[in-house]
Amino acid sequence: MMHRIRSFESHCERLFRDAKIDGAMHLCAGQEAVAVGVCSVMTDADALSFTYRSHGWALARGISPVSLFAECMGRRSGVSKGRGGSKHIGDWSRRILPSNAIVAAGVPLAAGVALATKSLGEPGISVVAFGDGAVNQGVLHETMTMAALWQLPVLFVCENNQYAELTPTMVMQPVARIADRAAASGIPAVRCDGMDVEAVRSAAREACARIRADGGPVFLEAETYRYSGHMTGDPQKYRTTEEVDRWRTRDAIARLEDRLVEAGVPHGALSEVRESETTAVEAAAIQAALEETPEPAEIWESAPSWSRATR
Amino acid sequence: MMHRIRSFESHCERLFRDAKIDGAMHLCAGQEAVAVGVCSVMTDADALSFTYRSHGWALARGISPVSLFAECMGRRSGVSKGRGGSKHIGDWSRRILPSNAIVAAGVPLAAGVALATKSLGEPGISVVAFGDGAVNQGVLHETMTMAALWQLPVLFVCENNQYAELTPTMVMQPVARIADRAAASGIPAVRCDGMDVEAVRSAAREACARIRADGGPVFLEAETYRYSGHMTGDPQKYRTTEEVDRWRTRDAIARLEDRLVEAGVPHGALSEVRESETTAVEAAAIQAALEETPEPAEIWESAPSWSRATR
Amino acid sequence: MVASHTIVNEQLETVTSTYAQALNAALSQEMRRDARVTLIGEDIGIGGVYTVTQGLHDEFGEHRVIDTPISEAGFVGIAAGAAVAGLRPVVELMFADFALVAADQLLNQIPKLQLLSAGRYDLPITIRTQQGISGGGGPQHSQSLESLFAHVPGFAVALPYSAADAKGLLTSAIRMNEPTIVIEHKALYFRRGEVPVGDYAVPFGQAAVLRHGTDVTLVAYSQAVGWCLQAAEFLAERYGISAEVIDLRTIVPLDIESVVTSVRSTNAVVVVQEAGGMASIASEIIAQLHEKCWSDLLTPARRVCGLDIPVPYSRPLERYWLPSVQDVVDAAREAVESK
Amino acid sequence: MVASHTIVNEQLETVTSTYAQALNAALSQEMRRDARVTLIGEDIGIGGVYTVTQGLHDEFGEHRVIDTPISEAGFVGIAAGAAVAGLRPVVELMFADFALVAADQLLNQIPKLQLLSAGRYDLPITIRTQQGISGGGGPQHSQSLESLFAHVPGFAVALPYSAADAKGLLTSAIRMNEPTIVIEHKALYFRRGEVPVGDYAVPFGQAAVLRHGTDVTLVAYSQAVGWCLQAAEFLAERYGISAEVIDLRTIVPLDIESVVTSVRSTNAVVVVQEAGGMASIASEIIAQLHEKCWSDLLTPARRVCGLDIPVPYSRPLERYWLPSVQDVVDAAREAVESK
Ligand SMILES: Cc1ncc(C[n+]2csc(CCOP(=O)(O)OP(=O)(O)O)c2C)c(N)n1
Ligand SMILES: Cc1ncc(C[n+]2csc(CCOP(=O)(O)OP(=O)(O)O)c2C)c(N)n1
Ligand SMILES: [Mg+2]
Ligand SMILES: [Mg+2]
Repeated sequence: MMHRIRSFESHCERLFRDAKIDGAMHLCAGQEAVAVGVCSVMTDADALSFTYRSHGWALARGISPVSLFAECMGRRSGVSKGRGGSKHIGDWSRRILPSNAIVAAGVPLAAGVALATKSLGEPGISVVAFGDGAVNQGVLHETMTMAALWQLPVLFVCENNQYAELTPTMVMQPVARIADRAAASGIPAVRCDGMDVEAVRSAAREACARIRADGGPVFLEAETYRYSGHMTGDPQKYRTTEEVDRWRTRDAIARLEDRLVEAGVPHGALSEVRESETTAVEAAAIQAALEETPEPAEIWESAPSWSRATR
Repeated sequence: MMHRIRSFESHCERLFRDAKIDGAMHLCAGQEAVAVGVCSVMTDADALSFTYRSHGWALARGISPVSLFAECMGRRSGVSKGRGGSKHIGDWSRRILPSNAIVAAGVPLAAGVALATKSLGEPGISVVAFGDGAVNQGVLHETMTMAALWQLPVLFVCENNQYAELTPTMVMQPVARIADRAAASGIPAVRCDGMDVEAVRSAAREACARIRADGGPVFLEAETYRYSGHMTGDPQKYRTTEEVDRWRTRDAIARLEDRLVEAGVPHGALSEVRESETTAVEAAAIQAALEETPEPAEIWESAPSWSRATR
Repeated sequence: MVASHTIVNEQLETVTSTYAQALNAALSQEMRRDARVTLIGEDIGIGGVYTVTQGLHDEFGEHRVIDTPISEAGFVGIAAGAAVAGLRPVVELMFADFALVAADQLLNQIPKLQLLSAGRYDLPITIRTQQGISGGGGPQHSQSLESLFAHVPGFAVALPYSAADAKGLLTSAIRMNEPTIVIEHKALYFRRGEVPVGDYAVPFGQAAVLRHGTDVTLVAYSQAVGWCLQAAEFLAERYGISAEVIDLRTIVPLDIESVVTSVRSTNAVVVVQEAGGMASIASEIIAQLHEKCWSDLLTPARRVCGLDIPVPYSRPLERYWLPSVQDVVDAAREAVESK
Repeated sequence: MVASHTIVNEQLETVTSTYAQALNAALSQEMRRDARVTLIGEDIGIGGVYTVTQGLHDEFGEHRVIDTPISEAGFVGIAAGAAVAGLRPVVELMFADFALVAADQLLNQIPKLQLLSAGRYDLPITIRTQQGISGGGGPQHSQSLESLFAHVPGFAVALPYSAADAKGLLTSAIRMNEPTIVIEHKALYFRRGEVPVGDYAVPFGQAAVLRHGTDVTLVAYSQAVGWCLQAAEFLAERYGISAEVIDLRTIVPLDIESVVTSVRSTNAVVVVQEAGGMASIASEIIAQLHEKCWSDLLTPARRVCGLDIPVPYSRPLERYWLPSVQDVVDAAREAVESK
């Protein structure tokens, strides 16, 4: 799965360069372990919400590469019928809310799903991923307060990828550890190595178990790193290539492969996985490019019935 | 001063009943020690911002009872020329920002004054008072973060009067002590007995000294109680008269008087103060009622030059 | 205040109740009818500042009547998420002014959530709030903000004037599967009217002709309807001018056809609203009539609006800020005389 | 894109530069001129997402170019407080859509702060933001929100089209003692034009006639001006229709007189805006012309606007959402032909 994401992202870069994908695209290469680790402990009843940096979470939660590519290319067969693009990936049939392009705004939405779940006596928790930069947005603080007061089953996942857009995370944090800020809402917090899929998985497993048992929220901070720029086209003047290379030595995919090899998995099996994912992603990109774009008149489909169809 | 406020508030209740004062009025009887204690350690260079529960702070910071009454009655000679009324008391000649009727919205404004003060190399700190309910508003969290990051000279004063409107404070707090929430922004926090003017004064003195020395913000929580309803007309179904009476036994004015008597101040001197304040407030109310209301055309005075003077 | 002229189906049994009671009846009936209807807001458990939610906490408990902290952005967002996942939340924003604290959720999120769903979910969220001037509220508790919700597309927007419509429109709003906002008026809460008992839904997008007339059409919604009815009375008695009064009831959808029909016969129109005129619903109505009644209007459409400056506190200023019945009368006379 | 027709005083020395560079020049000049001018916003130290603040952090340091956390409500409020206390803050909101996160400060606070000051302080705060569609932004990064700032009174609102106006209007905004908002357009940042060097201020409230014509008036602001200029070119070449093009430049104050003057001679008008039409500036302009040009208009004023639904991502849908040059041409022809 991490391969699938990595390979998806490198394809996206290419497609964007070729102007097959519009708007701004926010890639997550480097951060794969967080989405994959967390999703690996989620059940079908659980809901998920994430941000414009959407591809990793979308794939990890089972959206197919072809419908994701199709969405990024604005095709009718895209997972949101081309309405949202890369920034707005959702699929409610999998209990995935449309991802949000307003920093932190998806957090209350996810908590609302948890409220409904709880109210309706349904099983399932809500997982909401957001960045380190989102922690300074007031609405996150408000939502954490209500999640704690109402004991909502929410896993708050902070992907601390060291930067909020062009600004280093810690320049904008008044305390040494983001996870410590959860105490202000009385929410238990844990941290994990977001460059290690097993570490994420075990932290998430424990957190989810706690939520399912007690009902109340847990905050999980995963330390990770994005290898690409904030978005396509970012000249990355705010960091050195040495820094990026240093983080690459902790690469989650490489580490997992090393561990698997140590555990006796043959090299061949690993490269087979890698190749099959790459091939599948390639095929998906090609297929998506063949899909149709929507007709202009379809614009009214997703509009409320009363919308006036005139300028 | 506490007498002045107490007497002002009881006058207000009367005037409101007599329909001399419009809109909703939020009285602070019971909470006098907080405003008086804090203001007693402020210098002329310091700025102040508070809320719709404005009278105590306004009087404690030197606004005259007559111009405050006049404002509440919508007179031209009111401290804001009748534009704001009881909820919006300010006087920039004393570095008092207009008080705010949107919960917590005055907090960033006050921090902004601190930013300007610091940027311009002027002396002075900003003091901002808000209620316990305001602590759940995201913008407070945002402002505290920036005040910490930028080391702004701000004293955050949380008047915890046990209720946010009709809701008991602690029902809406996810942690046992409000002051503990400041740690999420790395801001040092202290608590004090807001029913004891000397306790408030000494806590505020220490906090201000620290701000003046280090430059950075401090959070002060004062535990207090309002004797009146949230606003004029509140039937107070959410609490018992026994509860109010219990808090009245801790009355700040009575306690100060007891202490003064113990310290040898003659009873007569105390009742003289009390009477003279009561008389002065009474006279102020009478005078304010005689002042003129603005003429309709004056509405354009406070509007930007480009405002169109037509409907 | 003149008597309510709302035309309620003669067959329906009615009861005299206040606007607030009518809203309360809509809420309690809908909550009984559908267990997913859940109220969310500040101080609503104890009945709300304007008593609209009185008794509901006792009847339905704290899981159906959820008191929130003072965190408008947060709880509006939570309600929206809950609507996606199967609740039918009715959110109370105590004052419309506070909607601005939650504007990101109200204007960036809720209106876009269905577009982004690719049709996979309904979004049955209703926002209830109240606005306008009732005396001394000052600039942060007196605003009329309906035009914002009309300009940014996404909400169906109702502004009931009569107690019956308060009940009927709120009922419809709660039953709709798209985001709705019902903007009440603080000066109307304790006004009485005849309200149908039992199930009563007024569809969105249908204006009501509250008074028939032949010389000029007065168009309004919310509290301004009252001014128009008073003005019509006065115009008839004093000047022998016959004014037709139209209560739009909802501004999204906007039943411009009913207005056009009326203007076709009166050939003159005055649009009345409490909000300032600039880039508002009144501007929109006139812009539409300009085109649709090009040859029917024998004199320019007039508008009577609040001033385009913040609402001051002091009574004489506030009164001057507000449009008055006299302003409506003057505009109508001018229109009729210049036909 | 047609060449810029902005009429810049012939005497001024000019330089060819982009809209973004012109804004940058205004900022740096004003910062040199007045030490109280202070920039506040996200990622502005490194130059801003659209390069408008490039080089300013190096020249003026971190106390004049203040990078903020992602806390729009907080830092807009802080800037407003700083404006009361003597700074002249220029706030960058990276996208106009994010203004909604700070709407309480922008619409409840800043516009009311002077009313409440009883004249005791100025409020020299400038908000800079950018809006509109430039391809694939999706529903939360493509909105045009100027009508909100026009409807809720308090800000002077500029939407420059030409690079010269970008410099001149931003300069004026910074020098004004009341709240101003300069709404840039993301599709214009890298468009070039002739920009006066040195001190250059364009007053608010003065529209510019960018092209003279006799058959129909095209009124617009921001990027829509470009569509009008292209349409005018096309109308002339293809249909022999002579269109006058007016760039309003600011919508508050609104220079309706210039439009009226033009319509008095053309007798036909098309109002063009990227935002959806409902309760918008376009509605306002038409409502005002309806009255002020009652006997001058020989055919109804037309409007060409965005659609009243959220902006979808997919290119064909987005393109359909946007008004096009062809739409302007069609509306103008229709107007001229039905005179
Ligand atoms: C309310 C709001 N403010 C600003 C932005 C612009 N913006 C987009 S992403 C981003 C940085 C977010 O950083 P972080 O939360 O760390 O997430 P990351 O991009 O690192 O995944 C910013 C400032 C936005 N989209 N929404
Ligand atoms: C944003 C906003 N939400 C709600 C209100 C309505 N309201 C006015 S006062 C108040 C309670 C505030 O409680 P607290 O902060 O404890 O201050 P107190 O009134 O106790 O002094 C509420 C909810 C408001 N004015 N602004
Ligand atoms: Mg980040
Ligand atoms: Mg309180």
